[in-house]
Amino acid sequence: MIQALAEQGTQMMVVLVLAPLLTGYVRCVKARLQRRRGPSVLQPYRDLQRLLNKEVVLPETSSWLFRAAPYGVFSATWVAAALVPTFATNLLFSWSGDLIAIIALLGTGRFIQALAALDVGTSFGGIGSSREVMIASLAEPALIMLVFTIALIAGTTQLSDIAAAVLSPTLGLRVSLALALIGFVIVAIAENARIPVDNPATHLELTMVHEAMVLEYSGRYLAMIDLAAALKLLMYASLIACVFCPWGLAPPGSTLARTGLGMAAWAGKMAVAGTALALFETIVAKMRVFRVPDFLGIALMLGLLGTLLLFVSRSL
Amino acid sequence: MTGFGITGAAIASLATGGLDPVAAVLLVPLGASVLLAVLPGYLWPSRLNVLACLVALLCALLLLWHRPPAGDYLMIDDLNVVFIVLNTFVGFTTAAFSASYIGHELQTGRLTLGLLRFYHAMYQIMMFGMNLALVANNIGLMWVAVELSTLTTVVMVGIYRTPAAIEAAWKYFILGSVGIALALFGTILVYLAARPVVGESAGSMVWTVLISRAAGFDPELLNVAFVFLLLGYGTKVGLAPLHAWLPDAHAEGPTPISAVLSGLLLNVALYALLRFKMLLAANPAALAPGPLMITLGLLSLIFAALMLYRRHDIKRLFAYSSIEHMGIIVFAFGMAGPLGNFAGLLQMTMHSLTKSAIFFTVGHITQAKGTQEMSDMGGLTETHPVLGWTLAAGIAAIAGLPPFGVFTSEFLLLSSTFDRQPLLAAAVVAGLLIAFGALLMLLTPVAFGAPRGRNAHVHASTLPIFAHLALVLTGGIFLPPALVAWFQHVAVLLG
Amino acid sequence: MGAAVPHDFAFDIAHMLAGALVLLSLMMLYQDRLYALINVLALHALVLALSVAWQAWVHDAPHLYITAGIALGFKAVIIPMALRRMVFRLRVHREIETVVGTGLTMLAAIALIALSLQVMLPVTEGVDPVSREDIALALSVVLIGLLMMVTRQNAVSQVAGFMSLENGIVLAATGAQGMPLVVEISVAFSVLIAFIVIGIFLFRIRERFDTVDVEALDAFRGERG
Amino acid sequence: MTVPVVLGCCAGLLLLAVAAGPVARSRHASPLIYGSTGAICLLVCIAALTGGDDALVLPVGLPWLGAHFRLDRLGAVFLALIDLGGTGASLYAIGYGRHEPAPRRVLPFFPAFIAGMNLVVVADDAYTFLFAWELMSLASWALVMADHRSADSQRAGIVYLLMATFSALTLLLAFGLLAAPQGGYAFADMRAGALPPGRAALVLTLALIGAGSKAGLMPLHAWLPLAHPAAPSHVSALMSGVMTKVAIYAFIRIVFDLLGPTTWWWAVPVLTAGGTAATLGVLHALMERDLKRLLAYSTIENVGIVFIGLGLALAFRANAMPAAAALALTAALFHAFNHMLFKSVLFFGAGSVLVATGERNIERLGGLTRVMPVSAACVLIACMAISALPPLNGFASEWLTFQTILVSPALPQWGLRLLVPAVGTLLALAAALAAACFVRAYGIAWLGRPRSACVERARETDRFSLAAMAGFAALCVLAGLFPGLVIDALSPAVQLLVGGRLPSESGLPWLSIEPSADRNTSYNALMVFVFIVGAATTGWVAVHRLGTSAVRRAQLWDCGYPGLGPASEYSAAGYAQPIRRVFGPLAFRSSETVMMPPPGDLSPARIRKHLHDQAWELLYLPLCDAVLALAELFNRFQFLTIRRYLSFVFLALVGLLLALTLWQ
Repeated sequence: MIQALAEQGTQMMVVLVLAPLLTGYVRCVKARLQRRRGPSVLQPYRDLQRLLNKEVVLPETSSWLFRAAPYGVFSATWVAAALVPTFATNLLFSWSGDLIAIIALLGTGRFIQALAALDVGTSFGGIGSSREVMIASLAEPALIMLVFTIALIAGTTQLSDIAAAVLSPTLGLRVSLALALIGFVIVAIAENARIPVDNPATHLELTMVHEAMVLEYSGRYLAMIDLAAALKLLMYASLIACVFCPWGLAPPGSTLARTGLGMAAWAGKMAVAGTALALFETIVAKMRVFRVPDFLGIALMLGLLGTLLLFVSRSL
Repeated sequence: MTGFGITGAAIASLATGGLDPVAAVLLVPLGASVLLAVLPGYLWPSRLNVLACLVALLCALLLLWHRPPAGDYLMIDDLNVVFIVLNTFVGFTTAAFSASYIGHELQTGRLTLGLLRFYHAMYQIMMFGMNLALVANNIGLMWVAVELSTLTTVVMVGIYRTPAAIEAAWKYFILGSVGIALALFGTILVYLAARPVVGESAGSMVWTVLISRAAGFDPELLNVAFVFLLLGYGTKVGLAPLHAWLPDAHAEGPTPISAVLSGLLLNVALYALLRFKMLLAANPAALAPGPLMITLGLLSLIFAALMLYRRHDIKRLFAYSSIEHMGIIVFAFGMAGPLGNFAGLLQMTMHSLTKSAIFFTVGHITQAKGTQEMSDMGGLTETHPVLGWTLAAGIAAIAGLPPFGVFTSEFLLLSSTFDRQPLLAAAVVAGLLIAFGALLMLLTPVAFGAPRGRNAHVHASTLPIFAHLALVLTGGIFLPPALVAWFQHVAVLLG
Repeated sequence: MGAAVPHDFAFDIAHMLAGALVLLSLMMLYQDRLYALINVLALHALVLALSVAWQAWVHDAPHLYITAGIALGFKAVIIPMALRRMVFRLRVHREIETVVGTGLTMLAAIALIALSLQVMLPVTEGVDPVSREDIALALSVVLIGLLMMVTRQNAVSQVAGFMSLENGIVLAATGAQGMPLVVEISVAFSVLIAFIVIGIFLFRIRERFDTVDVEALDAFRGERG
Repeated sequence: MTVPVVLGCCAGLLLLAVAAGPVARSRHASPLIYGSTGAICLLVCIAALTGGDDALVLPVGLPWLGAHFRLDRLGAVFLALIDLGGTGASLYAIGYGRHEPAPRRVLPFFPAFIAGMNLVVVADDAYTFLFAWELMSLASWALVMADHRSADSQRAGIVYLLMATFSALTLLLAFGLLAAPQGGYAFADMRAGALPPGRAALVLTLALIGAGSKAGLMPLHAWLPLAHPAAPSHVSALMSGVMTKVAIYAFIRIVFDLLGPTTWWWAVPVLTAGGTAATLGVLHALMERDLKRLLAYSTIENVGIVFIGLGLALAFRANAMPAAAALALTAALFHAFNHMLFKSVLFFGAGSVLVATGERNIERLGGLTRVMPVSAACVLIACMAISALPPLNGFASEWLTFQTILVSPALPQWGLRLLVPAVGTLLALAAALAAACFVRAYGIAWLGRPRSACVERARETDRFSLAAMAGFAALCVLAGLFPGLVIDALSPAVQLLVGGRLPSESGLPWLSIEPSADRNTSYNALMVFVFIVGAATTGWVAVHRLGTSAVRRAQLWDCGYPGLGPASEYSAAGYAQPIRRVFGPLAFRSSETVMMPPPGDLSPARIRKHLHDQAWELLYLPLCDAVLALAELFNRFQFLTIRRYLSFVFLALVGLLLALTLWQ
């Protein structure tokens, strides 16, 4: 019991602490790919530190919701991240939410964020918020479709069991899983406001989505939001890892060494994911906002296709 | 001569069986008409008119308990006992309504005192004619009575002497006469069919005799007869395409007469038709009149429903709605079966109560607004709350919405029809919806919205209206067992 | 009295009279002058009176004499006179405008006669031959009368049509032997016709039934909008 | 003993309605009437929850039948739902009713409306059922006509009453089929009798049309967005939150209870209708600017979600999979209950806004959170609940629906196996769009800067209204945190209808819910909530420990353009534009035209968007045109000459004689 609690606690802390690292790592790799030296991997931590020590400049038009929102976004994202098995399965509280619940939790975060963007009553907040909900309204069905595919294979939406099912020898290599993987990646890119859907580094009003929502934030609030974004990225990475390559996940109640092994495996996967993301972002260009639906439509199609193929293979 | 014969019979029965309520129901209006023809002034004649109708009603109510045996000329049975009571009742309430209505007409000078005498006398004669048609035990006599009521109503429709009124009366008169003639031909054929069985005697046109021996009649001859009767009496019922007289007669006559026309006269004609339908039902070999009645009924329903949309004149609107309901009723009897016939009878009762109540309301509204054009009325629920809301209630009732009685009959009709003839039921539903849509579209601005037109104060005699609506309401919630028993018995006889 | 007449002879006479009625109806259709029409109408009523009287004589039903009398006095004399006066007074011009050509109406009338025979004869095997004939021919008279009312655009000729229709019905009523209330019915009908004629006088209905005063009517019929 | 109590209460309500007419003028009438209505509703609610099954026959109604009343578990569930909603609405109205311009047009009909809905649920024969059904429609129609001078209300009233009659007649036909020719109108007889498959399918269709048009399924929804907003807000809450549920009850009663065994393909139309309504409804809501119309459209969406659940239940029931069927039905009922809660709060909020600002167009609102903080908080909770966000109740029910969809691969029929995932996608789409819709609604109306002067005048609403809103918002939270309790409360009804039930949830550790025993998928709202609160506090504490907590109020930065007026705020139309671009062409055949001034011309460029309500344009308008054209055609018969009319008689006679001769 104590150990389980400890595992859960460590997992939560670990994701929280390591989230900025992944972001920093991605930036660093990108810089290298662009033949720049770029900031150090630890730069995000320094940014957080700086933001925390700055005073908050609060628009006088803002209401209580504006101030509460960052904590809401942060906590929702963090809980979602905490429910994803990173280095160990069957964590103590893993049953308190399945894949759908995790998606919905991220939805909660997005909801609050979009509201906060409207709260101050600027045109930029409006732009970002409306684009955000448009993207989400397409990403969510796609995600559900993918979840459906996976659930068909694993027979459940509980992540630990999905991991176990994918690991089980009975399940051979499946086309639909590959399709689901691609779909998942597309959705993850869209949800994390990465290129080509959005550019985390731009402040061009025509292009920005996520950044436009948080323009008015400063100081510790901005810190919370950035941390939440980083958490989200890490969460998606580990979600994909846990669903599509769950190797090395430590079973419940395993020894410290086994847990350590799990940690190492997870760190490896994250590194691979980060590198892949950086590579992808360097080779593709940002697309126009109204091309995004087509991009996400691909994910939806992939989900449906996966389901159909699965039915076919089942019926054989 | 006819009247003579009947009077004789009545007197004879008076001599034999003490005060025979049946005879009284006929004699009271006759006597009253004579009195009213000579009595001058407004106040007393109108009161006498009401009183006479009240007495007739009381006599009719006596029939509910003590039912005299059927004679050669008159009879009371489960079918007509209800309608005679209904007839006298609506006659009474209409008289009460007309008392206040006519008063207003005198003030506005649309009627003179001389015309008033004529009006009251004719009113009583009309009541006499309709009562006679209902209690007649002789198909020839019934025919004469129906013609009598036609003639009286014709002159009353034309009483305003406006070109429109005269034209309406004329149209009514001509079409009615032709219809009557056809009905008579049918009656003769029925006699021909009966003669070989019953033999040449005075009894060979007596209804009770006919129905008891009907099984032996020549079926083909009965069929031909029924065609003539359907068209003849159907003209008076107002079935499309024989309906043409009805809307104008309703629109141009005094409103009490519109109420009587819709509430009673159509019923009387329909009653005559039912009598002959019973004959056919009693004769196994005769072809079922169902298809004919269903066709005419549906035709009238749909036709009237569509005609509603383009109306400007509120009275003509409700006249068409009467055609629509007659269509439903005839359809119901055409569908037959215990439920269908029961529904038809109930619809007849409820419709006459509701429609006359509506015409009472409309009468007062037109007097308050000084016009019959719906475009000049509006926001009645604000300016005349009582009239406005009673109109709304009346529309709900006539449209067959609960808690009113029409709902019961339409419920029975549709649910029993759809099981046998889905398409026909669907057609009826379509007709009902079309009609209801028209009523809503045209009357919502009349009852609601911003007030329009002039708002004269009017002494509305609301008691008759409320009495009718209350009865219709009870009909929707609780039907007295005796009534149900009679209707069920008649429904069986109707086949 | 009477009643000693051999049956077939009685039948022949009745048959002849009824046939004559139908013939007269056809002649009415054929007329194109109002006065001539009225004459034929009177003749029609006369023949009716004869046939009713004959029925009364044959079946020794005295009350039918009343009906015959009415037919003779009222329909064969009074009404035609009234109509003549009307034509004179109202200055109805003497032609009869027809809706459908005379020839066509004649054909239609023939067809109607055929129809009525076709309808009636098969269904009346049960009844005795006289009534059978009478009823069938009466129906054709009725139908022709109705046809006349619909194809003539002239008040007088429409009255004539209605009267011939009504004659047909009386013929049927008397033909159906032993039918009670025949007298009452014929009385009632006479009242009806009287009403019509009076009405025409009263309301000065010149050309057609449906115009009392055309200009006045458009106002009230104006639910076109 | 329950049914007599309920009937007594209904009688009481009707008496109130009668009494309300005369006294409505007086100042104390409205609190009195609403107060007693609320009390009676509460009483019925308690009776429904505590009482047992029981039946009663009164000697009224159809003569040889009598009026049958019966309360079973299903009825009890809906009775509780109705009267809970009724209580809330009455409580709200105690305060809201003061602002009523014409109380005489509202007070008498409000209790009658509630009485009608209650009677529908306890009715046990077709006549009584339809009687109560029409009573409900009529009373609500009168309430829609409350503001009778406005042309919109009149139009709404006409369309509404017509559609209501249509649905009643359709149900009447359905009952006509169910009652055998000898007229067994009592529900007991209908249950006993078995129908041939063809007729059963016909009954299903009729029930779907009849109940669906009342519940607002597309394309029979046309009356709903007109009528619900036209009524006073507490009535809108009742119509949207409760009356649609009565329609759903009617569908369940007929299809699941009276109709007997089901065939698998019956699920197809229900699922399709549900999916369409869910998606199109929320898309319409997204395009809407009128706050109450927006809510009405979102009602259509939620009804669609409920019908998806019902369709799934039918599918599983037909394949004898009671556990899955129970899951689906539970999800549907649960969502119906939730929708009653949050939709009521939302309409209450809309009403408060209307009272405070006199404005329903969200383009002219904004910044209400500062002037009406409590209402703002309640409405925010409701918005999050209706957007299906954990840990609130909306998510709990939609989560159950998704779980049902995940069971669907077990279905044997290919058609269903392929249809259900598609419907699932539609459901997810609807959920995401709902979130977008309510971000827009709340963000534009309540947040940001005031867009018009009407907001400055605004004040917080009275305490009764606040109590009603806060109470229901709290219920939203509770039902979200302890879904197990609700599910267990629904189980008897589910058991009754599909012969299976969910495993008892109250036994599970930490009150988590687990839809099916074999697949250990679970969701624990309470735990998630605790986690979120914990995380938030941790974050807050940590931040204030590690960094400063200094705050400086300053002007908007606005990307370097401060001092722009509220006109520069994002408008509701602009907010919906991206989604309109994506879904509009399909859903509304929408198009945009931009009018650019020529170079050098300083006049502003204009953009005009064209949206088409396809239901109107493809179904209703053609119908109306056809009827009117026919009317025009027939109207000629009014103006013929007597001779022509006579010729009709003549032709009819000849025709019939010919027919007769040919016949014989």
